[in-house]
Amino acid sequence: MIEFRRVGKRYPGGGNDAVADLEFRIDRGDLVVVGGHSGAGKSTLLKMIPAIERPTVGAVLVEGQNVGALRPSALPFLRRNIGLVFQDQKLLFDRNAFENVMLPLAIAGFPHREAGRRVFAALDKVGLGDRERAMPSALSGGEQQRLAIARAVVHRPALLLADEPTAHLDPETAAAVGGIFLDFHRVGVTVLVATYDRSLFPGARRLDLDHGRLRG
Amino acid sequence: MIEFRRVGKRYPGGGNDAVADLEFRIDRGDLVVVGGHSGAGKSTLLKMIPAIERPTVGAVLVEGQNVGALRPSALPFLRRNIGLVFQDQKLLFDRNAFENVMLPLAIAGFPHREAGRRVFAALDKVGLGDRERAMPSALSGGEQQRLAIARAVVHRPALLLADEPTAHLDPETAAAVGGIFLDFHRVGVTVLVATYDRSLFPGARRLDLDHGRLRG
Amino acid sequence: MTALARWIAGHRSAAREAVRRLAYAPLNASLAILAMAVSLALPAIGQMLLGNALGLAEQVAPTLEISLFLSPDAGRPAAEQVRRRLGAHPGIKGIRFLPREETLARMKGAAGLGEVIDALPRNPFPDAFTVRPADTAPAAMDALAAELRRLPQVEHVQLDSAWTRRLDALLRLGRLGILLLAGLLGLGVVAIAFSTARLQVSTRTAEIELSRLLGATDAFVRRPFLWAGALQGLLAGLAALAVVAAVTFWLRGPLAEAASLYGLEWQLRGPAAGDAATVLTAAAALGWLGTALSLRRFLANT
Amino acid sequence: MTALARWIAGHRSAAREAVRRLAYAPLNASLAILAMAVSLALPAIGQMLLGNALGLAEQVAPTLEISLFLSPDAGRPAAEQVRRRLGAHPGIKGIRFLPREETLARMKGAAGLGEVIDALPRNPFPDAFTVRPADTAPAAMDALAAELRRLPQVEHVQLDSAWTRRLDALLRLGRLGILLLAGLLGLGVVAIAFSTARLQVSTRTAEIELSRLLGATDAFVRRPFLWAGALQGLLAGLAALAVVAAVTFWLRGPLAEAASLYGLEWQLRGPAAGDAATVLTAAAALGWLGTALSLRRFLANT
Ligand SMILES: Nc1ncnc2c1ncn2[C@@H]1O[C@H](COP(=O)(O)OP(=O)(O)OP(=O)(O)O)[C@@H](O)[C@H]1O
Ligand SMILES: Nc1ncnc2c1ncn2[C@@H]1O[C@H](COP(=O)(O)OP(=O)(O)OP(=O)(O)O)[C@@H](O)[C@H]1O
Ligand SMILES: [Mg+2]
Ligand SMILES: [Mg+2]
Repeated sequence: MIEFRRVGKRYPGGGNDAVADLEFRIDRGDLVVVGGHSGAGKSTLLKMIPAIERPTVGAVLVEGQNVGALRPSALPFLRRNIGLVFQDQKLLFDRNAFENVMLPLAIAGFPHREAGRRVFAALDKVGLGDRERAMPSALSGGEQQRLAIARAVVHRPALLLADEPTAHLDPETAAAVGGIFLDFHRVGVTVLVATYDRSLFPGARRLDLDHGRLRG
Repeated sequence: MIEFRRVGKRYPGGGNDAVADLEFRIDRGDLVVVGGHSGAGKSTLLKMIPAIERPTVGAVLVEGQNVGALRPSALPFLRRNIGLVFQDQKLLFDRNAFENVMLPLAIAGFPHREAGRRVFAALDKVGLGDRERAMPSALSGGEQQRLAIARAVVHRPALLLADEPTAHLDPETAAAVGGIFLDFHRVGVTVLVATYDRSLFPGARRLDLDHGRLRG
Repeated sequence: MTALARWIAGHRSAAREAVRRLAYAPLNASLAILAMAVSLALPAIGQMLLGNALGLAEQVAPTLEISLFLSPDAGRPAAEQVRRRLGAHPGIKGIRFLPREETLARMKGAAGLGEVIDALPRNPFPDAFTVRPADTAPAAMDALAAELRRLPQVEHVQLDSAWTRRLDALLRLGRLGILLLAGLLGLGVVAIAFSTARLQVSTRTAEIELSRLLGATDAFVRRPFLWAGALQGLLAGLAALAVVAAVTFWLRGPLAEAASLYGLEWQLRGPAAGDAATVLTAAAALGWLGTALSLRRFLANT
Repeated sequence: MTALARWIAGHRSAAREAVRRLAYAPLNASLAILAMAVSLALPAIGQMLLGNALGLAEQVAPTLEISLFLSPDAGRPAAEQVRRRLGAHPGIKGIRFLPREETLARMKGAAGLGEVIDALPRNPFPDAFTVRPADTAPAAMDALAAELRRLPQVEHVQLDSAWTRRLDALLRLGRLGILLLAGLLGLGVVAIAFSTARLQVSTRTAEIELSRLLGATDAFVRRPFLWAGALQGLLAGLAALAVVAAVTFWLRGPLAEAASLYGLEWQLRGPAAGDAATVLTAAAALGWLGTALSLRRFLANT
């Protein structure tokens, strides 16, 4: 499903390669944990899959498509099939929890009724079932993170990319959230998680980065 | 130095008390770890010390002053002596790393030259000595977090409040950052850290929250 | 869903979202609307005054006349003949005959001349005509006067060409002034519409960026902004019309008074329905356009 | 550091920061400056035209005259006596004597009257004066005319009161128009200055909030905004003056031509140095004020 072919990325103005020589394949339904020290290139790797960043060398293929070469008008259709948890969460602070989770459904043009049901289901799943009218600024750090996760899964994407989704969660809540990802994995969704907490995903395949290169 | 007297806080619009019945004392030079599940009230507790939030009942005393009752014009002088690491970091994305760390010194009216020296020293301490011209958006999640820590310590405050300062750091980097807090503790600075990673601060005093109340 | 139904549903929810945004920051929206309304109101007032001035000019036009004095010896039949020739002339819109007896009586009434006239042995005044030319441009009036001068029995043709030149200069000046005003304020409207849209875009950068990351098309991002821009323009247009109506109401009294001093029965009229519709359409279009320009810059940069 | 040195250092760095901010978003800044400049330019142009109109009125004022006709039997000595009394009158600014011989010669020149005058047994015209009243208000002129009517040997006093009323009505209309324009555009300037400041504040909300959390005083937060606002106002004022200069240059030709048709030698002058200074000061003050109002709202809410 996802293939990296000798992928390298150097940010404009950055002195070193953020990632280099990445070569691997991820099959449909895989569960992969991306590891490595701070600044190793985990976020960069994840961002190249929905073409948020494009490789400077090599090619990233998703379902056989070279996403780094996609026309801008083709990007929306790639991205609508992906669920994204951003490291900095990217919640909209002038929208309440419900509206934040609604956004991917609005973008995909879901009918209103059906969308509402899905939003409630997703909020329930992350333990925010009674907070749908709260603004993000009225949520604790961990609650905000769970809101971001609800938004990533609400449209039931075929591919889930999560960048440190449990950073702000206590061990118990983190385990519960990890369980959500495992559930999606179980029903056939491809899941990539960048995290330091490997214990949450026992048996997952590991991609460990060290200064931008795959280890081992 | 810090005293909570039967402190409770209910946010406007919030159904339950975020914290309740908090009663404790922290002496000058103490090192305290605040723990508890997501939504337990850790951030709320920390925010009441620099009067970012005010208690709805009880009193928070800092150096004998009831900070919840301070006039707005007295707040700046309270806050300038505190180093703050926010859970959401609050970096300025239109300023580079140097300027971000410079901000507390500019606010305190430090002479330009001396301020510059201090900024470089702080950036060095968190391992960003060569990134002073990078914009925050060009930093990885963990690098951003370290930048926020540099900003919190650059003016050498007598009191350090850090809300999950190692959430986005790999275990090694987290240990190094934990070491910074321990260093400050060693030279007499009072340190309060909200974190799930208690192993970083061995021997620290613990305040554990459960649904807004102190445990044990 | 068919493609059309999907398109309509998209616009419906974009319009809802636009209203929500305006209501969310009512002060910002009102300020922008106010600034645009002021800029729209001035040309609208200018247009209204111009329309009224044209109507007034129609009424005042008779003062652009040419006077024909016949020779004092010409009798009534000769005068009748001249009148027929004038009546048949295509360049002449109206004729007024001024018999010599009437002129004499009028001169007697003039201050300080009564005694003089009484002392005269006979009526020294000739029969006269005043004609209204169809074309009141200075050059056309000069040509017509020259032609009339060649008529038999016509001794003197008088044309107040200095006056027509003055009126012409005034009109040119007025047009220049309105041009200037329209130019300046057009600039102002464009600047305000554009920067209002920028403000709205800039307070929603995070939302736009996130939407694109989540797979929104440019059209999806653009739609609510365009609706909001057009809506804001429309409201500004309505406000501008209200200002014009207030100005009409306020100026009507003094202007009618001034006109009556010139012997004119004349009342200021408000803008015509067509003009009002034009203002509203232009306002909405401007709001839309400024927003579209702003968005193009922004979306190209991200 | 002394308190003063600290204060100055604070303002120095705030001013530096303000310039940095304007340079950081040059398009935003230019748009705001442009919109403000347009709104400032119109009243400035109005002021410039009004100043010129007043100068022109001084020149045209002599047409506001009262004519005195002596009795035809009054001799030169009687006329001389009247002239002395007129000269001593405090309500009279100037006198012109019109001897009866001159009037006769002029009347002969008038079209169609040569023959008539030649037929007269004697000069039917009286000696006459035209006087320029100090106060040209219609009521004052009426009173003066009534007083002059009572002088010995004065047979007729003529006062073109219809004309003075017309002029008065026109002047009132002009003032009303300028008032209207100034009111509308004043509103526009305030709206633009305020919303520009809002834009600048709203793009820096995060910075303001963070600064306060880190112990910034309100003054520290406010200073760079106020400097930026005043600076932007100043630049808008300069742009407005440039527009006024361009307009002066552009209108000078046509206006001088129009004036020459009325026999006036007159040239449009640009704004006086004092007026220019006023525009700049007002512009900077408005920019500062709009920003201060905006900040007050914002800082009170957070
Ligand atoms: N501004 C606010 N308005 C309303 N409720 C709030 C607000 N801030 C926090 N809360 C609520 O108060 C409770 C405590 O929040 P707090 O942020 O203190 O938790 P926390 O212990 O820091 O959690 P986390 O580890 O997830 O950051 C939570 O239930 C949260 O939803
Ligand atoms: N937009 C950018 N411009 C320049 N350099 C960048 C940019 N984004 C990331 N980098 C650099 O690329 C390297 C890898 O960054 P990346 O965000 O992929 O790391 P990471 O593994 O996610 O780290 P963390 O765990 O701290 O989030 C870092 O050195 C970072 O400074
Ligand atoms: Mg990262
Ligand atoms: Mg918290």
